[in-house]
Amino acid sequence: MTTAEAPATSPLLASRALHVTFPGRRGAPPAQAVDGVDLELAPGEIVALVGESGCGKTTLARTLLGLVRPTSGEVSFGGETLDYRARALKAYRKRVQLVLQDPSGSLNPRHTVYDAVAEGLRIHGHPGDERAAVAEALSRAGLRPPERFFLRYPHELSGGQRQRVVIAGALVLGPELIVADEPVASLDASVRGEILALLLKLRDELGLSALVVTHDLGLAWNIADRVAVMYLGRIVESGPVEDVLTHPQHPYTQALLSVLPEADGEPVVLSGEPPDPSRIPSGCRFHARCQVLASGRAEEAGVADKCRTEPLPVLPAHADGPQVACHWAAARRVPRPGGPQE
Amino acid sequence: MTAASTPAVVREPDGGPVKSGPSRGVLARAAAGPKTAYLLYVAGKLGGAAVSLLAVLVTSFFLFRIIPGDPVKAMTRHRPVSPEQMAALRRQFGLDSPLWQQFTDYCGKALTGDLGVSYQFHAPVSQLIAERFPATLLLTGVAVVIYSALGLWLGTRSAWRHGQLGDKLNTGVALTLWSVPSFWLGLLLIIVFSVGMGPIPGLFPTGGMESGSETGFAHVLDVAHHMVLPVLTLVAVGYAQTLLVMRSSLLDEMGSDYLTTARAKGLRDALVRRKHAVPNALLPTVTMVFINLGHVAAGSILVESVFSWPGLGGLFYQAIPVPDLPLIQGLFVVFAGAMILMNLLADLLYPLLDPRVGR
Amino acid sequence: MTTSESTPPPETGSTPPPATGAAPQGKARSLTWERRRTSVARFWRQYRSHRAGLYGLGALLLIAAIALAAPLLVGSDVQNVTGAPGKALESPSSRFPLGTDQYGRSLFGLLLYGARISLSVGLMAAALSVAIGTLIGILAGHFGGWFATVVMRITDWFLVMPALVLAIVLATVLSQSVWTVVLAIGVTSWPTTARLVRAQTLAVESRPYIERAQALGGGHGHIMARHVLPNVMPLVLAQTTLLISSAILTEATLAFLGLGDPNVVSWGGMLQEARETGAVSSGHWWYLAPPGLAIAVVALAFTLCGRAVESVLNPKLGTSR
Amino acid sequence: MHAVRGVDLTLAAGQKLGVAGESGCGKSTLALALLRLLPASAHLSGEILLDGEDVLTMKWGRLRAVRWAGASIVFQGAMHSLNAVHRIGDQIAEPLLIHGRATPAAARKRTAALLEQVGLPAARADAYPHELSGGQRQRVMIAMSLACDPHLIVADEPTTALDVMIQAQILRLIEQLVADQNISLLMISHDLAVLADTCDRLAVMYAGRVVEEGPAAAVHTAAHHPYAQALSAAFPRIGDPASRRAPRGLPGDPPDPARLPTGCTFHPRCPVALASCTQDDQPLREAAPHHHAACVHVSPAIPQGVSAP
Repeated sequence: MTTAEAPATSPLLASRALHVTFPGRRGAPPAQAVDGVDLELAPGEIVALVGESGCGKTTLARTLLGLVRPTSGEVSFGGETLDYRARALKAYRKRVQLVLQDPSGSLNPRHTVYDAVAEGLRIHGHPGDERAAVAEALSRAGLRPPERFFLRYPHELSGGQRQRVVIAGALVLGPELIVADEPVASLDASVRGEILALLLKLRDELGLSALVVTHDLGLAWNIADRVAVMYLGRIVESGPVEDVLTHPQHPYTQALLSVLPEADGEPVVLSGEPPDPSRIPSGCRFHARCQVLASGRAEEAGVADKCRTEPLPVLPAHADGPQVACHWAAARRVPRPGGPQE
Repeated sequence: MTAASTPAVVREPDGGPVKSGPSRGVLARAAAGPKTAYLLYVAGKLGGAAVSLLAVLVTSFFLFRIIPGDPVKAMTRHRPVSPEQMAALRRQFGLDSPLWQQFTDYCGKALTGDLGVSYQFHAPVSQLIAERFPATLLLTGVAVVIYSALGLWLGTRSAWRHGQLGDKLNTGVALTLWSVPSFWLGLLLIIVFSVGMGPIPGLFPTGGMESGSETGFAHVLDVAHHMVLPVLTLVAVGYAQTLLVMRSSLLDEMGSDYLTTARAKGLRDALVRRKHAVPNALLPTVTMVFINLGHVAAGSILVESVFSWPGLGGLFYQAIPVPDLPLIQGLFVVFAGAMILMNLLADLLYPLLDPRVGR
Repeated sequence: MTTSESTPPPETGSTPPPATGAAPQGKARSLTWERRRTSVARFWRQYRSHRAGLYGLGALLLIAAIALAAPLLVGSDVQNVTGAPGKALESPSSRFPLGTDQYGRSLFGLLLYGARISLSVGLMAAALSVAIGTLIGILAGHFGGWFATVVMRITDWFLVMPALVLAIVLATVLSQSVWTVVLAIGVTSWPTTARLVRAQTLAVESRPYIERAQALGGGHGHIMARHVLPNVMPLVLAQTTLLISSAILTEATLAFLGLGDPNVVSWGGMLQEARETGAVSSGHWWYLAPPGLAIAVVALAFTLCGRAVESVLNPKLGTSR
Repeated sequence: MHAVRGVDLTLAAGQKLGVAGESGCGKSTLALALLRLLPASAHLSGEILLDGEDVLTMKWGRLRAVRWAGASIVFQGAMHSLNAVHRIGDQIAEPLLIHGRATPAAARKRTAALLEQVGLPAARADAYPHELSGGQRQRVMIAMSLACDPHLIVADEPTTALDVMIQAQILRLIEQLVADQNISLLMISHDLAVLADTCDRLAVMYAGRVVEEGPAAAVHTAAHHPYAQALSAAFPRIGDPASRRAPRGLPGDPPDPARLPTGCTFHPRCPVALASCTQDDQPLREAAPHHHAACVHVSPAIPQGVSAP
């Protein structure tokens, strides 16, 4: 498994104590979209970043891409801290690519497939044969024969084909990492698997790393090596997919998994809306919606006060096993000597 | 799964004992918000209008004192004037003091309603404007009411019968009339209906606002008689814009999902249109009606001059050939002020019509 | 359902094979040309289905031809006041189809010459106005922040200025020439374009492909030139055609108010002279009717073309047909 | 263009039927057709029996009476399906007043009760749609659909675009309400797993036609039609080693309704297509008791005119 060898190599992408704050509108308090995130991505690794809308996962992805400047903390790529001067940023963007959710929106309706794929080459000044590079990227993305697609406009393609064009446009620059924001959320179910298979294939063939931002835990199960669950600007649980998704420790992850249609047992439906990043509760940020605290199990474990008052530390970026930011999970783990941590 | 065996704690839909903070926040904001939010919005719009008014004063100063170089020369360019007379004029208009002082004087006076003295009429500009204002208000007010109503009605019909012959005819006629210069249409109407042409006798007076002899109700009828042709001209040229805006905004609304909801609820088509589609489509049109109101004062310059209507437009027309710069300047400020006022009214009205705005 | 997308594919679906055949040597340039040719052809195919737009275009071509050929059709000395061929204010006759003016010049000849000034002032003023509006709109839409606030504040303030009054004032305080008229119309009519272009720019900038272009490393110039401009061009094109017709009307108005260039003949100027020579009270409709009709026809023709262009390029605007 | 081509579905009173399918398969057209809400240019044939009455041949007056009172619809995208400039209370009360079910005062009371029933405070009746969150708006849509006590609720993608947790809340709410009031439910979604979890029976649509229909669990876990199989494999079961690092999909794209393939419309994407599939369209055949699939590989339990290619 890729995760096992990850600590040996240095991380490709890393963030340290990353914070992103957006000013509040009309006198509202500022929104802390990303509130302290340490994250690492090894070369060739696929990490899924999972959370509800408004949890800051998209902002985190944008920050890692250099599209948003962090309020504090830093992003580093290949061991070097990200430099926000125009020239350095442009060079960075040759190595890291973005794939967005809505393939019909991420292609300019007035550009042909050829133009869309060649755009990156033109921005960065491609010395070689542009046509050949475009053709190769298109066939890598599964659009064969590529020449047949050159003069098509996005509206003449199906959703799956459009997403392949977007992926080809990212591949053409020979990146090391792809950040994909909900890459299959707006695709038809039967097409979804094909696009995910393509991401896996690219990892196997090109050693491409990927950070996949999604609300879909099934997607993480389908392709990711590691998963990080985000809640209100923090990663609350992370680790290998098998561990986190089959033995979730954090009540939030447990709740997310329990409401999936196929899940066994009684679903834990959290009430209310996903909370507002401009009012992060004190103590554990999840405590107001936490089913463990509400049912009194946290009280039994003697951590209820801690849950309400004591903030949790930022989870370390990379470790062998699963990580969880929860007082209750920590308290439960202590009596068990054979636990994976501590 | 560890949580699987325990019962679900927080169940919907009964609201649940654990209500999260933010949704309470939303409730609180919605309950206490609107009044203060609207007041803030009003304050913002008032401030904006004040800034615009100041900007108009700056512009008018800039236009009339600086661009022409020497305003007195510009004013007297069609007549032989001796250097002494010019010097006297300069003194009269305060052009011999430093520029910034002229500016502060001008603004100060303008804000107290003193817009200078007309070169041509030897009377205060503000007095001339006050005398002529009611006539313009009457003419343009009637015209705007008629053409807005006509435009809205025809626009709604057109959109509802989109693509049919009636719609094509409707928009075709409106576009044609829109392309016609108003002054020309006015002159033609005078030839045909006032001077009389062929079998058509002169039905309407050629110009002016009243014959001067009638009193009481007869006077009202007389003024109405004088108004027919100028109002007809303004309406003919002006209703197209309202029609087109109403038509396209209703067409936009017609594809909306909430209309499908309304039909699914069992509303008859006429009610769907009247209760849902038209009110929503009216929103952008309302702004336009107000902006038209602002525009029409200035837009009546030509029609008033063609029909010798004793309003502001006619006054402006008289000032142009001289050119009577203080009068033109004063009218410019008044016309721009009317625009600002109407925009302000539209802005203040809009949030009352559309709950999404200004909260 | 896919009804909205069902029209284009059959047409273009058939084009790619010849395209690849035409560019076997791998030239990106030939691909570009191929693409442009097909999109112009597609535009024309769709434009053709708008009957009113075709009438407008036909009328414009005819009027443009007349304007260009005016010296050939009626001789180049029609405008000359001295040595005019007829007597003052003659009624229509076989020699003077529309009679003569107060100097004895042929009104028919003047009418043909008037097309030149009307069209050229309309085109130039609209071009100036659209250029200013587009530039300001794109910059304000793209950069945002305090820059946009200031620029849009200025635009709003121009928007509340009564444009006709401002144009009249400019034409009054500046020297009387064709250029003054162009300038007066141009600088008073741009704010609408600026607002429209800014709104469109904001709409384009919120699309994910802009973020994709940023992530690809594209800078401000790249995004404005390659993404925003092509997407606002349809709007700008339609707006230009519509603005030309209003510029022509404004030009006529200024000339009618005696603020035009006194040395050239224009339709508005003819109307002014007709009025001053008492054509109204004496019922000389042949002096009065043709210039106004000409203005209306040209303005209508441009409006029809503009609406047709708009509904081809921007079918969602709801003005179709 | 045929958006829906020969669909036969039956829904017993109090039952919950799920219709699954991808974009363009005709499932939303079906929902609108039920109450004749399609644009005038659409042509409908066949019959739609609602409580035994044919909706397609009804007079307008009767149709309007049946709309909402007989069957109501919960649309997807509540933001656009609610009128942005009317208060939600008025919108909920509107069908009550239209159908003469209540006086204005009674309608207000009923609106408050409905809001409470879907888990919103009654005071929210004064709110405008934009002041609510996505989940709350969907609750309003549900409250509205209950207003006239319909026998049938059609829910067209009621949870699309909602977060997982909100989706779960809304699904729970719908399930509970239809169970409490014995309302029939026709739920339309692209998500087979969600439908299987909520409904009693499931129909899978492809290219305007039902290709498989049967008990929900059976269609979800033991589908007969290769398309239905692919659709259920597209949503992996977490913990199932077979789907770990093995996303499954189908090659190609859903067909354009204007240009459908010949024969069985699924044959270009079908992994088990036979040569005959390019010519012969397959009718629904019984694959198991109360379970039908339209595939050549389904051997009919009762032989009924097997065509030899």
